[in-house]
Amino acid sequence: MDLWSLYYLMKKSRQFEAAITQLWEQGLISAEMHLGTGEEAIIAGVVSHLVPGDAMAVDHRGSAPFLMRGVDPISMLKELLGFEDGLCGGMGGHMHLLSKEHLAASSGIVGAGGPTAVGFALAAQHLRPGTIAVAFFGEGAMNQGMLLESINMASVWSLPVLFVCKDDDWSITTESKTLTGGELGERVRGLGVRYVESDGMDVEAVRKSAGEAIERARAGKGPSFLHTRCVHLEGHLLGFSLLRIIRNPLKELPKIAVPLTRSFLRLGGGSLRDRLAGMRIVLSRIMDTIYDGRQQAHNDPVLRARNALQQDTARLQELDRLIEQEISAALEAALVGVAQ
Amino acid sequence: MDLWSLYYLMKKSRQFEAAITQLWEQGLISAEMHLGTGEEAIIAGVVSHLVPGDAMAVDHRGSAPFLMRGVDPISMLKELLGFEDGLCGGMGGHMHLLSKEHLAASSGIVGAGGPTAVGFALAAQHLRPGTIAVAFFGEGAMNQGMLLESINMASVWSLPVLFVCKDDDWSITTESKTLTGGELGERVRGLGVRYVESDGMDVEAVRKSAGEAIERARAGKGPSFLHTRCVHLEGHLLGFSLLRIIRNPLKELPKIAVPLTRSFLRLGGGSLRDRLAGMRIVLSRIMDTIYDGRQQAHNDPVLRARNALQQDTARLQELDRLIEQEISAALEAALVGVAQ
Amino acid sequence: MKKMYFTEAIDDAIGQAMRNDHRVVLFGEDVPLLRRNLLVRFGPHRVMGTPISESAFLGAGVAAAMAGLRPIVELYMVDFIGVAMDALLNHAAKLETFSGGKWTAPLVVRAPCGGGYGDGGQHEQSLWGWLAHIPGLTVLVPSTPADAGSLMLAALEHDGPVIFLEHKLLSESFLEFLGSGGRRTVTYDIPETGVHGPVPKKWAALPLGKAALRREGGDLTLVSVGVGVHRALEAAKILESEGIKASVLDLRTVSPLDKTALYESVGKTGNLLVVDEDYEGFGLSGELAAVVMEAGIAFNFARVCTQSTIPYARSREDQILPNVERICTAAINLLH
Amino acid sequence: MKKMYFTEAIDDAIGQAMRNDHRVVLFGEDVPLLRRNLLVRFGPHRVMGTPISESAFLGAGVAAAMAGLRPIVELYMVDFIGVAMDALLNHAAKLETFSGGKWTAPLVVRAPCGGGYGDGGQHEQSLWGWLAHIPGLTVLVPSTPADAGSLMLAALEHDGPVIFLEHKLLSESFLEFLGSGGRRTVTYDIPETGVHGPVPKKWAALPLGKAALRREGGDLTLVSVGVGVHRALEAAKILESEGIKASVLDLRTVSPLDKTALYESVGKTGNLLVVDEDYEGFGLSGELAAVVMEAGIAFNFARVCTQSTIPYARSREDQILPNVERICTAAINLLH
Ligand SMILES: Cc1ncc(C[n+]2csc(CCOP(=O)(O)OP(=O)(O)O)c2C)c(N)n1
Ligand SMILES: Cc1ncc(C[n+]2csc(CCOP(=O)(O)OP(=O)(O)O)c2C)c(N)n1
Ligand SMILES: [Mg+2]
Ligand SMILES: [Mg+2]
Repeated sequence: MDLWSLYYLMKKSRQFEAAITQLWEQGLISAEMHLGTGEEAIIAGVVSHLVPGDAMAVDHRGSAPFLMRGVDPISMLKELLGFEDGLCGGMGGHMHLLSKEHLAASSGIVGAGGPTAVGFALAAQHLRPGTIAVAFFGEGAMNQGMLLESINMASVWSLPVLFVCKDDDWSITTESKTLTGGELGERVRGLGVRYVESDGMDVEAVRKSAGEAIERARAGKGPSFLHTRCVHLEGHLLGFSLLRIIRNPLKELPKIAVPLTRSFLRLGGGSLRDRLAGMRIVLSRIMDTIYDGRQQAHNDPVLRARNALQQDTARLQELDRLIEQEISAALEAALVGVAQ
Repeated sequence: MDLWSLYYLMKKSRQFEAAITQLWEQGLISAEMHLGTGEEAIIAGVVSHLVPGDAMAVDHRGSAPFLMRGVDPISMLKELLGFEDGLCGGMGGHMHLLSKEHLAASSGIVGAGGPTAVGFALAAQHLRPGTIAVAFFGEGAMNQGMLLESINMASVWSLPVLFVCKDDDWSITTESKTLTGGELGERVRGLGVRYVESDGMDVEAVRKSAGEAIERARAGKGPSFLHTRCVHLEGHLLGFSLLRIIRNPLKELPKIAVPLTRSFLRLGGGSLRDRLAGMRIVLSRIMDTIYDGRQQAHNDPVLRARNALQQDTARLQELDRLIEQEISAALEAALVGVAQ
Repeated sequence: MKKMYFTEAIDDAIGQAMRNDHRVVLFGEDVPLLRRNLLVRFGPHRVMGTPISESAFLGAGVAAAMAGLRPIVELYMVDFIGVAMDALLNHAAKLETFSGGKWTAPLVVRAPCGGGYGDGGQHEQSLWGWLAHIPGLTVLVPSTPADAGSLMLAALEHDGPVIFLEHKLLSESFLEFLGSGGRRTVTYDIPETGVHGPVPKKWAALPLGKAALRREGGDLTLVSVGVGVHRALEAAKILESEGIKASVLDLRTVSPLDKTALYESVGKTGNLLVVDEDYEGFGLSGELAAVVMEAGIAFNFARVCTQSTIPYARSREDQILPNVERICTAAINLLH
Repeated sequence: MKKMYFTEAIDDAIGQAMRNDHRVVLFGEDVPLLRRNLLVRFGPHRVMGTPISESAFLGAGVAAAMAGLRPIVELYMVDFIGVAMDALLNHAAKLETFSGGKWTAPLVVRAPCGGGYGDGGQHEQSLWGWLAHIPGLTVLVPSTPADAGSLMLAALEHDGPVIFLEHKLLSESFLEFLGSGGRRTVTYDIPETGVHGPVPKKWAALPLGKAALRREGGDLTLVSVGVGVHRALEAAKILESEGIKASVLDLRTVSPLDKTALYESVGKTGNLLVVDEDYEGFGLSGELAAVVMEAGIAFNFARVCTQSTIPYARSREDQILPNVERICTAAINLLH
């Protein structure tokens, strides 16, 4: 598969999630909404290898992998809107997208993708030799026991699994390295699984390393763990507080700063040193958000691929136009009958 | 502490568990009974470093560490007998020995010692600086998520914990390496914790490496993981089926062999190859039990220490006599009023 | 008529299912030795040992079922579900609803449960009412070898997740494995007709949610599952000698409940006495009271359940777990 | 009189406790940011972030409490207890019994719970009746800012493990954190008097196991906790206009239950209608029926609970969760 097709997958996903964002801002999606915006290269690089019979376990960021896996965008949008003719009859929702046809399952429980991929792979071994299972999760999930247990199980049962860690440095408002000991590579090898790293902003790099790992798995050579880095351009979820502060400080900062200062100065409690140490932590989370990759265009894998394709501007613009049409058509189709 | 004192601790524990075995055989202990017989060098080498305020989380093999930590043998025997004046009023029993005074807690849940030690160490950091927490567990527990999570937490919170893995190769009837991927050392370092190995049959060796690790912990230099090997001379628990077969094949083997053969030959099921593969697994568990260390005297840490002390036979015999007296006195005291 | 032991019957039914359906696989800790008779018949691809990683292998069981297998996942004891509850609570139980009815997980979780042999409160829990609280789980608790085998078959034919609880006092082989086999000096109060009894030549699935009336009597209805059924039957005999005629209803399935059978019997006797080895509060006994009330049936209610953490001391344990004496007293108080 | 928001009140009460008792510490995922106001007052030694390792840090909380601290351990949502249940089921809840009463774990587990905002069935569970099934756990579910603060203080003074459930529809800051703060286009059916209200100048512990009669009426007793209390009060108003006078009893503590208050009210009205956002079967609603029956009180019974996995679609969710309409209908059916 060439860069054009990979770009198509990624750009389509980005466009799709732009549509989701619209629905969310209009209040048509009621609660939490986590996007894959920023991790498209990882998803495309892996999912583009999957064939019928392969299975996929995803975390709370389901829309990108489901779309790229071929799940109908209209039925997904209808699901997010809670319609009876949605992908899951409006019963599952964005953290619980499920497609039996694609053997694709989401879960909002951090780390649950590990056991799920192991079970999918076990069934593959028994019923569909040559097929595999992929698990997508974040680096924060690497401290969840059931995921660590699963990596070990995939190793000792020599299962056809590809564990894909989408490392964005963050678990919501926590910088994961501050609470993760050792090196992920050593951790994974210490659980008996082959470990590879790849640049999660570079779709062709991901596709290459994923391809090797998946070939091994199909050939019965056991599981691999692919560690990739990315940034989530929209933060943890839509309306993410830390990003709101930075994008609209005049409006958001006082809401936080006033009670914070009052509490900082409140009688009774820790020493000034303790209080300052606490204040430093709160501020660093905000500062690190300002300066972290989320704000920087060169961390956008879709733009990166686009730049690589600039030589043929005409084809590029045509492709973008097609994708926009495709998605806005899907959006319209999904919204039929909704009073705007 | 010299070898004599360490030998005293170990021999006393061995004698104590001989008394427990008696009670169990007499049916005065109703259900499961796991002993520490064979791991005395590990326990003595570690526990001999503990001071008041130090805490201890142990697994289903509580009697040895509790005794060596200084818990009254009479109250422990009474607990195992289910008496109201037992250590826990007869309510906890052998897998749930608890002594608040010694900050010592047992649990029958494999891996639970991890979180417990982490919590003990956190309290130590806050309330008793300079004190530490120890966790004893088997190698089988190293696949239990909560223990892996705990090793990481001890690392990132830099807690004063010593994780002690008593590796006897077995989890009940399972040979742990067949289901454990990678190397424990790499696994532990990959969770951010210092890893040391020590000969679990050699009490002085264990005492030395435990001493260094505990010093570091007391000094605020963070956790260590001590990997030691041992054999459980009595097998997983008293009346362990695999050992029964070997010790009394004429009586035990038929009980197993007859239904096994019948099922092996039964119509319908796997191919002969599958069946043979299955049979090979069952037989290997029995064979490996025959040939594994459990049967070999040189794997007995108490004997080993005893040999090293042979030069002073008189003192040795005197010490043994004292220990025997001590324990049989405890046994009598515990059994007061029980119709034999 | 052919007779079998309780666990023997379960394994025999599993053997029949494995023979007829290659999708049935079996895994859990020590399963290769505990189910060695199945291992040497079906081979290591269908009977697998797992590491001590309940949350991984139970979760894997759910997904394997989603992807076409019919796994039986064994827990060493139901108490150990604590570390793996997420797989049931948030995944197995919710899949069918979340998928809009399009996807189910035909998983069977087999776990020894129950007390009465002195293993202490962390290894003798029942938890069937606790598990039944979660919509989407089927919970089975057989009390005889015949029911055990037939319900296991029903579990394997069911398209959703099923928790199959095997009471340890009925499992000859498990008690012997836990050490009783190593000595002759210890005995437990084991219900004979529960541990060994007649079984069909060929196993056929029992319908789920169908209770069995073990004994008919007009004065009150004793409702229970598992070992409790046998305690209730024993109590009923004694009560009879005191002129009290008791029906004994064996629910067999905790969830879904056989309300019809319940209404019918309590409707006749007007007195409901629940015998439940699971914890008393917020569980099976309360649910039975509520269900009968909702049906507008007038009745008196009492329960004999496990009211606290189970003590280690055998004597105290025997007092905490529902015993014949407590059942008789409660029955007499209920009627007078 | 001083007024506070629900979560503000809890954090304020925690602040008072942390000021007066250095043994009180706070940890959980993202706690440094979620409880930033406590962090900058008490410093990073008392307010700590954890990795996404619930079973390790909840188990650590139990042991830290055993060793002298008074930890408040936060779960992101009560649904996530699935991966860490062992720490409560087999450790926190059993310690006091196992030690013969000699050792206890003064731990507070704080967890957002409940639905009504469209987060789907894996993130909106209540589970209070489920947790209360386990002997040894105290379960609190406040419905107003004043109760929330005072019950948190009571939880911190209690010597055993306490589960403190904070309903998300009452937690202004949590809903805003989950994204509602990023837009003006979404609204939820939030009970005003629950989310904001009068609080005492200085926090004092409420006695545990003490219900509050929120409204008195002679025809029937509506019993509930959390948001359900507000739904019940709303329903009671409507019922009044139909000539039905309802009492509304706010249990506040699910375990231990305030049986006295229950007996008194149901004794008067003779009609019990339980409004329970937790799952219907094998839970709180059944327990209330059983308890009142055991007291020999004659009464009619009905319940409005969550009968299945909670659907994602807001419209369906509103039907599954106890709502005012269902409560009114059930009340009318119960009385006629
Ligand atoms: C077991 C569990 N604990 C906590 C949460 C709350 N939670 C949802 S997403 C998240 C952060 C996950 O971080 P990571 O795995 O790195 O994924 P990312 O969001 O960064 O892509 C947390 C803690 C959860 N859903 N499940
Ligand atoms: C969570 C949990 N799963 C399973 C068991 C059953 N079990 C008790 S001991 C044991 C084996 C433990 O092996 P290891 O940790 O190596 O300790 P050893 O007995 O070899 O000393 C198992 C599986 C348990 N008690 N708890
Ligand atoms: Mg992340
Ligand atoms: Mg071992």
